[in-house]
Parts: sequence; structure tokens; C-alpha cells
Amino acid sequence: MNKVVKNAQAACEGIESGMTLMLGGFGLCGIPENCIAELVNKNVNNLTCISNNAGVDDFGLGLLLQKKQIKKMISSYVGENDEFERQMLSGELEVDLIPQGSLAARCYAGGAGIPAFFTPAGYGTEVGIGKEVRWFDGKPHLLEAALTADFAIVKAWKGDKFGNLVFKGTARNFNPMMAMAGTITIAEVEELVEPGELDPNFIHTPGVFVQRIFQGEKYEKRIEQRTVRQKES
Amino acid sequence: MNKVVKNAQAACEGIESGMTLMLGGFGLCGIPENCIAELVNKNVNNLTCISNNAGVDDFGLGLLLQKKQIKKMISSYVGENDEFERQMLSGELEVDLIPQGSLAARCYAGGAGIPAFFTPAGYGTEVGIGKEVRWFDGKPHLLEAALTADFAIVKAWKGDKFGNLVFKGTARNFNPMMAMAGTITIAEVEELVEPGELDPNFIHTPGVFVQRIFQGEKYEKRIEQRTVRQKES
Amino acid sequence: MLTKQQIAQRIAQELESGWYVNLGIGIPTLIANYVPEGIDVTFQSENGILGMGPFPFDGDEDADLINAGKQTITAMPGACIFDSATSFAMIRGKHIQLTVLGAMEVSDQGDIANWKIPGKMVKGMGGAMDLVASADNIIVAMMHTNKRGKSKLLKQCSLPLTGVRCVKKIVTNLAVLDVVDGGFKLLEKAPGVTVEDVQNATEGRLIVEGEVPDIKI
Amino acid sequence: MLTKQQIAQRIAQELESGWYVNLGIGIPTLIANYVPEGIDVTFQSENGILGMGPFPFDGDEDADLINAGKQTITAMPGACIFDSATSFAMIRGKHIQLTVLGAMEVSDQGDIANWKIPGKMVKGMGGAMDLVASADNIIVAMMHTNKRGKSKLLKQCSLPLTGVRCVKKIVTNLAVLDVVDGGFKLLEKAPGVTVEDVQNATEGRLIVEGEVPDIKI
Repeated sequence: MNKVVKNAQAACEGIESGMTLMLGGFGLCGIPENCIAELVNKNVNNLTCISNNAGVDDFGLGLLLQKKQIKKMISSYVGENDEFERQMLSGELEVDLIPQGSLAARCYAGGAGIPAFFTPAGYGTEVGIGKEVRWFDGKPHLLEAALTADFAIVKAWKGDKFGNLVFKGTARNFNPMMAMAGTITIAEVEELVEPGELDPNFIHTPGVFVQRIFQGEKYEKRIEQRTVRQKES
Repeated sequence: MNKVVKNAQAACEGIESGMTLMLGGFGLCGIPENCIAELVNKNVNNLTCISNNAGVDDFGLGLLLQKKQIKKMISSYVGENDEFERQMLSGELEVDLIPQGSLAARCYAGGAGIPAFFTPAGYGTEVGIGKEVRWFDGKPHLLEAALTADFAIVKAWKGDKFGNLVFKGTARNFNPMMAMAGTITIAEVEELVEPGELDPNFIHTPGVFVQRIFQGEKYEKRIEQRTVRQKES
Repeated sequence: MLTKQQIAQRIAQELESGWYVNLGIGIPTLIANYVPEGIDVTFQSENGILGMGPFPFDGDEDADLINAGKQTITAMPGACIFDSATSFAMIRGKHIQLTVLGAMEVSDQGDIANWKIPGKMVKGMGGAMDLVASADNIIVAMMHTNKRGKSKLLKQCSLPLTGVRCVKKIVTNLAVLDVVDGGFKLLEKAPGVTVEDVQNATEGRLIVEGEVPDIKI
Repeated sequence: MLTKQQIAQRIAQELESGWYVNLGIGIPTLIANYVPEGIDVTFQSENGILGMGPFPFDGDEDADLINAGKQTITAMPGACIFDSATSFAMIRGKHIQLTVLGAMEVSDQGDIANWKIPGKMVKGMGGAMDLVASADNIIVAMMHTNKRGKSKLLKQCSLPLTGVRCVKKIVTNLAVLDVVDGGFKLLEKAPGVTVEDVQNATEGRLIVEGEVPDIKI
């Protein structure tokens, strides 16, 4: 089942204005750089983007924000992006901020056919407004609904032609569960390999969740906070 | 954080009659052979056992059934065990049969702090009796509750002293989610290694879920259905 | 009348390239032997593998590599192993395009019973309830009648249900039928079998429209 | 008065061997530098790592290995990487023994606010809501008053809440306090600080019983 497409342009075919997209990554770590560039290129707008963060002003989803392609963001933390904050506070941008664990679990649920589940996160806060509350084991919980997307766009380290994916380090983050929750899931990888080259015992995302895959190019992999210590001599 | 104990006997310390245990494995594949032998030895009884299957008459959980140590089984499929069927039909053994996917998801939920979730499995069947029904997207779903256990007992291929586990092939099955759901989780492994020997990128069960670990011995790894084809010469 | 192998062979004609397929124990398992030339499907086994291959060569069997029927198997290149929660995430999340399973009874509304005979046989539902509740495309492979000659295609199931209104197609030793509004629609009959034979073996409502062609294998 | 480093140092005294610990951004991050000799704890970062080590040596930094504050980090031997769903399964499932985080306000019932100033600042809650809703042991590390000198230990939070009745202990530049029935119980005060100083800087109900010892570092 060969799912290889030529490049980001081919991978993003069918993405239209007004659609809901999920994009993997935590900050700038593990984001689908090639597809984001293609979305800018393609100039689709009115997008609803589900992504833990919104990039920084000049990289990641910040590139789409600069061009006002995003109508609504569903995220947990957006503190690294001034343009985001400006658009949100001015009301240009709709924002649904949700707890990070609920975001992860809601994407997982969307991919796993679980329409809703109870979680303690957010009870008694703005997040709980309008949501069903139920007590379990003496503790209040909110009913949270699954999230799905027209397209999920993820970035992996290696992938094979069947769509099996392997991530590297903390670039894994939201990618695996978003891969599960897309009606169509696009995976861009640093290295595309033949089926059988990845150990079947150590696949992070089974190919069944991926519909299109391609080897991306020119990964910048920008570091947001370069923190180092000096070698003692 | 060294979690190594000497052997199955030390690992099973504190397991008492009347407790609820989860035991990993699918059929006889990936079952904690050493700990099961120790439970027989220890002669604890009135156990509630959560396990996808109940072993066969003379191996796996069948050994506990023979000695009538089990009061109640929570499983999805028990077709391989005559003694089980006899005890169940005669009423000696309480049995809660639940769909395999719901069993897996309920263990996962128990480990993940999700007290309950909706699933379509079992609606309109005996499984749905007494359970809340809610419609999502035009389809009926049952509310299923999380499962937890006093002790979860899992079997892995390799593990390190911090409790990080790696499984081999389809011996993985229920082990990872049961490891999450035990108040105390015991892991028996074929090979115990030093921290750092397992690639951090390819750990199936993070050590945080495991409280005790030991290297088991004399694994029989019995095959239930040996199906082969002949090499053409 | 079709043999079990022929039932499997007929169902194999339904396969489409690109599909992920879950095969139940019994006749469904045989389908893997009859995948038509040029059709590229991937078999999932709910105990945790995608890309299941044929049985291993004698001596190569591995206790740590089995299918849901507990049989030793092999993994194809590009296969992938996962845990039970992930496996049923695939199933429940509709990532598997076809499920084929056996049944004791099917009703003409598409209900299915295959896991329990009260007081007599209790094997459990295994993954069947998850599969039938989630899959959009469910084919039942079974004999048209039971060992005592009684129809297994009923107005209403007498045994405890596995799922309601879920079966889409049935392939038996006598016929191919779709479950449609109003009953079992007869699509094809086995060579040498008459429409009357099918009618006699079917307790539920049978819908016959026009000529009914023979099953071609 | 304690410096931020000293706040971290004091909280580090609360660590117990065998604990898995999640440290928030800011002062909490500093705690990793002050783990007492002989205390064996493992640090979790909610973006997906257990066994977080110190910052990498200059030149060794890896864009694919960061903490929840987006800082480049290293992994200790025996570390383990996982996805966000698994990370919060650990947190929600109470497998993490201690959470330390910063706050803008804490109420004397243990409510906490740290993610939003309506109309002014909206960074988002990140993982904080999951952490405070699930952890049994939550310590807040913060300055006792804000930049305008106003108390951050209040009768009631004025900002949107992150969680209700969840904070167990607070360590500030002025004091160590437990949240108990009835208010903030003063356990220790910073060297050179009087009980009156703490009282003046605390808008919520302060409980003082007997002699209040100095914080020892």
C-alpha cells in the first residue's frame, strides 16, 4: 500500500479554505515545516488550526498568522507569539484555549472512536463553562469531546512507504495522536525508507493512520530556547 | 530509581486473598509465567483476575482456576479453557465478559486517570445492560468505566532497573495498558538490563508505571496453535 | 453449494486495493489465501499486528508472534506491531475498511449473534463486539443452516446479540445476500442451488428481484 | 527574603527518593539544580520525557530534545521518551508524585490562577490545568507579592482560575505556607522577615500558631 506523494504540494492537495487542520509539534519542535510553507504558498484561509502552540512570529504557524490565514486556533499555550496575542486580544482571531492533556486526549479520542470522556482538568475554571460535570470517586470531572480534523499534518523522523512512522526525541509530542485523528493524514519525514527497513516492533505510528507521506526538504529545525552549559576544561 | 526485586516471590509480596489483579497476555502469548507460578505457590484465593483470556487447562491462569483460587474473571474470550467453562456454567466462578476493545480501553483509562468514556461496542447487547447510553453523531454509545487493580502483573521482553519495558512481537498485547493501571505494577522480563541500554526513543512502557521488576526464569512460552507451512524443496 | 474454501474465495472478490482488513477466526481466516492478483490489502489482527503474513515455515514459528486465533504467523515487510489499546483504536476509529467474521445467527435487520449459547457455550465476544459496532463494512461468512439444519438467517436472533443492525453482507454455502431495508436481498446463489432452496433455508424475510445469477469463483 | 534560587533550594528539601517530579517554567525549573545529596528523583517534562538531565554542553544541543519550556535539554541514562497523550496519562493517572509550578495568585482555599489576565495577557494554560487537577501534591513557587507590591496570597483569586482547591504548599520569598482548612498556615519565614511582614504581605487568611522558625537552606 504505497502512500508516497512527490512533495508538500502534492501532499496538501485538497486542503481548502475553511477546513479544520491538526498540526503536530510542541513549540517549534517536530512541526511539519514543509507543509506549513506549502499552506502559506497555497494561500488557503479561514482555517481552524488545532495545534498545541502557534509557532513564533516568523516561523511555524506564525507564518500563517502573519498572513491572516487562520480564523480560529485551538491550542493550549500561545505565549511565544506576539502577533497571535495581538490578533486574539483585538478579536480578529478566535481562540479556544484548552488544557494540554485534554488536547492530547481529545485528539487521541478522535482517532480512536471515543466520542467523549471525563477528565478532571479544567473543572471550576473557564474551561468548564457549558460542559457536563460528573463526580467520580469524590472528585468532579468534565465531559470532553473528541477532536478530529479534515487533514492532520504531522512530521516524523523516518517513515516507510506504507506510512509507518518513527519520531525522534521530544519531536514526537502531539504528532502520533494527531496522525490518528485526521480524515486524511499527511506525514512529512526527514527520511523516507522502504517497507521492512523500520523494525516492526518499534513503530510509533502504524501506517494505517497515514494516507500520504513524503520526504521533506531543507529542515531548519529552529531552536526556541538554546540553553547550554559550558564544558569544564 | 532502582526497582529491582530478587524474584517472583519478592515481586508478589503483598498480594493477598480477595485482591484484584490484572495479568497481561493474549492467550498464552506474553503472560507472566513466573508470577503465575508464584501465585499458585502462595495459594492466595478469592482473587478477581482481569485478563483477556483465562489460559488453558494446564497453563497460564488455568493453573489458578484448577486450584479454585479465582473468584471472578474479567475477560473478553475464554474459549480455550474447559475448566473455566465448567466453573462458569456451574456458577462456581463469577465471570464478567466484556468486549476486547473496551477491556483494553478501560485498563488504559484506569491508568490514565480517565474515570469513564463512551464507546459504541456492546450497545444493544447484554454488555449494555444497566449502562448509560448516549448518542453521538447519530450512533448509540455506552458509558464504560475505568478499570484498575491492586496489582498489575506484566511480562516484557527486556526491562531496565528503572522499570522501562520493551515487548517483543504480539507478546505486547494488553501488557502496556495493564502496567499503567496497577496500584502496584510488577514486571517480569526475559532480560534485565542497566539503565541506558534501552534506546529512550523506543521504550514501550515508561518506567514510571512500574514499581517492581525482576528477571524471570525458565520461560516455557507455550504455543497454543502451532500452524506452519512446509518449505518447498 | 459452496465449500468453506469457496465461501472465502467469494468474499475475497470483495477486497479492494488499499483496504485494511480484519479477518475473524474460522472461514474468514481462509480469505487471506484467495486475495485476487493485483489487489493490495493489509491484514490486521486485533491482538496487535498490521501486515500479517502467512504461517511460518516449519521450525521458524515464534511463540511471540501469533494472530487473534492464537496461531503462529509471520509478519510481512512493512508490518507493524502495537498494543491492544492501539489495535482497537484502529478498529473503533474506523481505520479498518473491512471486517469479516463468522456468526451463529444473523437477523434480517442486520443483527448478529456469535458469542454465547446461554447455559451451554460461553466463549466470550473477544473483539467481535468492538468490530461490529465500529466497522462500516461488515461481511458475515457462515453456513446457511446450523448442524441441525435450521436456518441461521432469521427474522430475529434467538441468541444473545453481538451487535445490532450492523451486518451489511452475508456469504454462505448457498448464497450471497445483502442486508437491506426490509430483509435479506438475494444477490447470487451457489451453482446448483435454486432460489427456492435459498428460500427454504432462510427463516428471515428474503427479497428476490429478477434473475438471480450464480456465484462465480 | 529569599532569592528565586533560594526558593528553589527550599522546595528541593521537600523531594523524596523515588519520586517522579514535574517542574513548571520559571522558579520551579531551578529546583533541579538543588536536589539534595542522596535523594533520587526523576524529572518529567510534559512534552514527553522522563529522566530529563541538565542543559547540553555548548554545541551538543539538539532541536529534537527540549523541555516544556522549549529549552534544549539532555536525557539521563534510563530516560524515556513518549507522546503527549502518554505524558498526560502519567499526570492524570497520578503517577507523578510532585508538581511544582508558578502562580499569579493563590487563594486561601488552595485555588490557583496562572494563565490569563483578561484583556491583557493570554498565554494559555499549557499543561497546568491537567497538573493541578490531578496531582495530589502541588507546591507553588512564587514571589509573595506582585510587581506593584500587591499580595498574591488572597482570600479569593481575582484572575481566571487554573484549578480549584488544589494547592497544598506555597514557598515564596517571604515564607513557607501550607494551605489548610481555614487559610494559609505559616510554617516558616525567611531569615530577617517577621511574622508581621508576612501578615502584611498576605491578603488571605493567615494562620500563625506558636513560634515560627526561620527557613533553613
